[in-house]
Amino acid sequence: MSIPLSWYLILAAALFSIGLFGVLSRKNAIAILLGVELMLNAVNINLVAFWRYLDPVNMAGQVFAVIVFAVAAAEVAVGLALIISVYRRRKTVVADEIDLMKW
Amino acid sequence: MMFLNDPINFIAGWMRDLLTGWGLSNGLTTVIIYFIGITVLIVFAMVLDILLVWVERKVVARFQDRIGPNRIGPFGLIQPFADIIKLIIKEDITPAGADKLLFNLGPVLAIASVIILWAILPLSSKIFGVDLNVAVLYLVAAGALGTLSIIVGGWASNNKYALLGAFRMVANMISYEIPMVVVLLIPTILADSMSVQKITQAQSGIWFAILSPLALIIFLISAIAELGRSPFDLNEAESEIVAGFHIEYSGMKFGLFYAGELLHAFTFGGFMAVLFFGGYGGFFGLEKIGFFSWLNNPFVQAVVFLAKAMFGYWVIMWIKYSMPRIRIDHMLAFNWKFLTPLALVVLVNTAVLSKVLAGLPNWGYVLGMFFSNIVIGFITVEILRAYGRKQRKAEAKLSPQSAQNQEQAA
Amino acid sequence: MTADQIIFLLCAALIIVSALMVVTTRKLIHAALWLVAALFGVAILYVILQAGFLAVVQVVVYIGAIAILFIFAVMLTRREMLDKGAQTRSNWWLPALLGLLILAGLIFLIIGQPAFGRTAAAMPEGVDTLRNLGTALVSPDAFVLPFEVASILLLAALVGAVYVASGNKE
Amino acid sequence: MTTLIWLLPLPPLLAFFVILLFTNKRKALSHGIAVGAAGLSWLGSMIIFIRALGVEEFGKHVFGSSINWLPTGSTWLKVGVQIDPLSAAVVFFVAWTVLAIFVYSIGYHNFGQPKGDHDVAGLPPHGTTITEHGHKHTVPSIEPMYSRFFAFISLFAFGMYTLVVSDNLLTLFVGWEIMGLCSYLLIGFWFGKPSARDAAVKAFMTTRIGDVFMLLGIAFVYSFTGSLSFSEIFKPEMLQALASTPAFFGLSAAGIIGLLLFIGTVGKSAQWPLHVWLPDAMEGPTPVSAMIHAATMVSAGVYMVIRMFPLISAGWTEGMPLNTTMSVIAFIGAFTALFAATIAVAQNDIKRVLAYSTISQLGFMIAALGIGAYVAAAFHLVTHAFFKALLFLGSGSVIHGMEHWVLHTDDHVDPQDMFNMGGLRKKMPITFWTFLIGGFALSGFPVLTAGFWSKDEIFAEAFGNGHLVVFVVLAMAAFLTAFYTMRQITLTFFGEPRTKAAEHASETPWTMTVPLIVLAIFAVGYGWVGIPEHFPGLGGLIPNWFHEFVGGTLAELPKAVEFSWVPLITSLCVALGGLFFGWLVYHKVKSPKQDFLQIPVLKNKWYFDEIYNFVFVKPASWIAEKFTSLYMDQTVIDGLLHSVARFSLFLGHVFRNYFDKPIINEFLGDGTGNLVKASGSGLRKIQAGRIQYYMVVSMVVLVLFAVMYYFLIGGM
Repeated sequence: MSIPLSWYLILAAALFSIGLFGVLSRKNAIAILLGVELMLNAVNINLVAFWRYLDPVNMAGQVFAVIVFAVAAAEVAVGLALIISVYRRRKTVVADEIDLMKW
Repeated sequence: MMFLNDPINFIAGWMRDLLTGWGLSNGLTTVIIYFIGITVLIVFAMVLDILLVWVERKVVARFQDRIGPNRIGPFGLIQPFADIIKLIIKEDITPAGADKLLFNLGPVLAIASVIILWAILPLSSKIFGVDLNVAVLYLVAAGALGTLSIIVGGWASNNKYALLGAFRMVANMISYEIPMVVVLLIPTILADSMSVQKITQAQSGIWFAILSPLALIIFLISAIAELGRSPFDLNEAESEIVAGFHIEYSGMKFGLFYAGELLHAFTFGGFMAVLFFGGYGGFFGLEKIGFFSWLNNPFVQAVVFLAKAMFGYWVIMWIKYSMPRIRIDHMLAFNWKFLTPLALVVLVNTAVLSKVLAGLPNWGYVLGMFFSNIVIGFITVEILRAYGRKQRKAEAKLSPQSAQNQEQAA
Repeated sequence: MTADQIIFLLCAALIIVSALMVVTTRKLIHAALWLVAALFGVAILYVILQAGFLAVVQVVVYIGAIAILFIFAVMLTRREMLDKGAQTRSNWWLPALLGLLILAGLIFLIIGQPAFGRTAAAMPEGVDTLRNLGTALVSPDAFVLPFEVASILLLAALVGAVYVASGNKE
Repeated sequence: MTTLIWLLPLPPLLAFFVILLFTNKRKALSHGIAVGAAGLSWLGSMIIFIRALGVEEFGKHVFGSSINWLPTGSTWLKVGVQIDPLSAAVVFFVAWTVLAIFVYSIGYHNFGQPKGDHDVAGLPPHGTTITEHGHKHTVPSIEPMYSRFFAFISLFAFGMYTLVVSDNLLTLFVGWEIMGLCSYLLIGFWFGKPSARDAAVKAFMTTRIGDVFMLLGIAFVYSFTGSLSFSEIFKPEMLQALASTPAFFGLSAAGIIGLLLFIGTVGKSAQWPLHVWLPDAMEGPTPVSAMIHAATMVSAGVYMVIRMFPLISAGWTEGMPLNTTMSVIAFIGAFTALFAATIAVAQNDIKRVLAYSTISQLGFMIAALGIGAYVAAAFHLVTHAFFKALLFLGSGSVIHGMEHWVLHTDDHVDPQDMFNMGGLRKKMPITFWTFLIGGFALSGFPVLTAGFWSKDEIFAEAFGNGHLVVFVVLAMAAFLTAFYTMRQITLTFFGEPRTKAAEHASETPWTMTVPLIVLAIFAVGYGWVGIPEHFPGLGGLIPNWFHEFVGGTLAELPKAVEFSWVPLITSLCVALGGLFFGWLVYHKVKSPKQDFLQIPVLKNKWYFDEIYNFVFVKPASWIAEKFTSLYMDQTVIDGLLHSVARFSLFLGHVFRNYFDKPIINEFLGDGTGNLVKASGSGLRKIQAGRIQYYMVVSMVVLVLFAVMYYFLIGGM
């Protein structure tokens, strides 16, 4: 295992930033969720990398990764359901056009 | 006789000596050997696949009271090669408005999702790709890829029938994955491991099929559903959606789908053998007797394994060619209202009993497991019967005409 | 530059490229598939990190469930097959700037910490990580509570999703 | 293991709450939950029992664990669970009988039948008229309060399990009281019937009398030993101290405590003089509540006193003359046994006969305990539970079968009167055979049945330790037992049907017959685990497991009494003789007039109800009406309440006019409202309604903060 820990962290950071860019810049709500997925995976990479590099006997890192999986699944399910029902009512999935909450 | 006892390592060692002798670096050698191994495995699988085409055609012929391919070569053994040549030289059409990239990606994923399964298939105690400690989950993961392939292919063809077929197939696969996963946990519990090797060795005494027949049945059903073969072949219901997700595919692309399905079926037969019929072993302790020690030879084991897998494949074919296709809502209802709860019940039962009966002697353990399954099965049947009776009553109330029919029938 | 470093860099490149494609490509369905590719790369990373279980679960959950969900959603929320027109908002430079800023800051911090230069110790002998993970997930003096909470969360999400997405209300 | 013991009582409790709160309308679901819970507890009990069998010297190292519950000064009041041989044996039959009841009651309450035409909650179902193949007739209808019934028996099962597994007097008492409540609820289940109401109140009150004394006893124990857990109390030195400490009436502390606790048993197990409630308890839904009161709850009383035996017998060793407490116990037990038997011979109601026989059998156990025959008492407790449960369920099945015709045509023969039955042998074969087995077990039919072995052991102990009086009385009681049992069987099953109802009786559904069969198996088989070694022929074929096992509970294993022919001959004679006479007398009796035993004094149970009514009930009600109601309530308390009410009215007026209106409403209320309105209209501008706009802003802020933090705080 001759890979420095920092490589993983930098990769994760890059993935995170890309995801953030996607979240902030895409028009389509589904694409925004895609960005969120990327960010979550960045987090997971960090968790697992730290688990492996710092304390491979104590499983905390992996456990949290698993829980992140669960959260991601739930988030996607509900998010997509919302998007679909919004699409049913308003015939659009562009985030900026969904602004009923504005003043 | 090193070769006969441990062929893989024998050849690998020989090659390592050869390549390092040529002055290649050690790491590079490893990589090369791995690639060669993978290639050999894939080639073996695909050749087997070709034979499977022949087997399928022969068996279906028998089921339908025909003879089947018998012109080309002995017993028509050359027939499948002819088929392949035909498929290759056919025109390869890509429909207008289709998404080229994905359209080509679909078949590749379809065959790949099967091939990667062979990485963990233990042909014998010595001949196997890799012994993962999460092999059972790996099986499910590969299934996920299969789902992906179908939806990609179906969507990219830009054809409503294809899309419908894909949707159905995905609904089918995703819902039947659940009882599949649940039931896969039962061998895991019984063998106390997820590695197929350990599961196989755990059955050297007694097959899990005997410890938990219900699990076997559920696994078989959900496996057929995963394969999308009849009676669950709604993805290609000719009568409703012309050919389902591969309607637009022609030539070898279709061939890949077809081959993938056959190989998938055979692979699932193999996994059924591994998980429930003791895989390459499971001679009920026979091999421990000195006289039968040749049963431990890896080649014998491989033959035994292939035979068992072929049996599973044959059972799947048997069901396919003797069952009518069922309606989509029935299929989903069957899964969610019946199969999944039953699988959970069996799982809980196995978990509890394997702890409770742990103290007992072996025969007590086996009998307890077996009869608990029998009891559960019986109760299930009773529940089903009561349910059916209620339904018939309801129908009778609805229409006196049908009521009379009932009485005449009864 | 050893073998595993090469593998790591390859799959890092795969991840980054496909991630970029996810956020930039026009065809949403391709974006979803690029996401699958990126997640697959992450799964490979897990394998390199000797977390085989997580790798498999990554494939099952993300590629088997989440990606499929995305593809379904994409298919359900459109009239024509391929998206036309710009998929990014008019002021996309601001998010880009933000992303670069954050990336730069993080890299700056990571480089700044010499502790992060370390390489991993070899896996201690006889540690069955899979078994450890299992016990850690369900043993009361470890993580059984978060685990259960997560399961409840999933259930709630399931019910909520079904309710929200089922069209035939009111 | 101990966790399992802790969990044992829980499923029924959960079932109780779930049924009561959620599934009240869903009948199938309710009984599903209840039976499921009972099944879980059953499973747990079986596991525990099997584990217990596995342990060597189980009496020495029992399963048990306890937790601190209440801090009492420096020490803690501990509550806990414990399974020792005795409770293991008890939990075994409790699990079986409870499960049997649950399944049985599904069939008994006519599950699956349509709703009644004019059924009302609180009355037994009247049946419903349906039309089949053209012509209409009446079939039994489902119990209107079906779910509630299952909730009640679930709670009951919880009480019983708690009582059995508890390792201290406190939780034991808790379970005890829960069961008291449940018996009240179940006896008064059909609260529409005045008789049921009265019976419920009567049972509650009567048992309360016993319980008060028992509570006194418990308090006494605690004040003496500073602990309530059995293991603490039964320490030899503790017992020594208790036995040596003199208390009032020239009794030792142990004696007083034993006596007080025993009075609790007298109430719970319906011993004379507190036996009056049990026969009336038959008002409950036949026979399930009856069976509960007969097979399970009353056993709790005996179980308690057996459990406390080391305390009661403190300072007494085998062979010594009995100490006061034990002789009292022996006297009451023996007397009750005979006394109840005499009443039972004159009853015509099939269930009342069983009720009185229960009383008398309990008397047997109490008497056995009184003469120190610890194991014999426990043995008879278990066997009796099985065959008495069997008998009650059987009688219920008979009644159920009879009711068909009663519903069918509106001629109202009493379906419980044995003189309306007869010849049911052919109509209801399963019920008949199981009932026969149960009856023979009850009357101690030799060698085959369980009842024979347990009774024989009691006789042997009584004779062998030279308590001849007890021996003779019990022998007479046993004779009567066999007699009335045979009378019952003959009247019910043999001969010709005496009414149309009996002619048209039909076998009951499988939910009712299956429990019968299971219990019948136990009623025969359970006796064989307790065959004494020296028994001629059979002895030693099967090791006397029960004696070893349960005897192990005590400090030193009680030595088995040496074999003697006299008790054996006696028990043979009384059993066979009683059976024979019963048949001889009754096989041609057609109506009550030919029954020479219909003596008023016996029929009216020695006028005990009348006496109690005159001595206690009348004065109590007089005080209640005249003094409490008229004077205390209406004058003193009501006056007080009214004045309080007036005062609070005045107070409210003051607050409203001088505080609420001016300060709260005008100042706080409207003022805040205006403020919020103003600020809101100011701030609304920044709400664009676009997520990504929000996200961008928040990210910018985040980055700014991070940078600030790094350079200002983190940096230095």
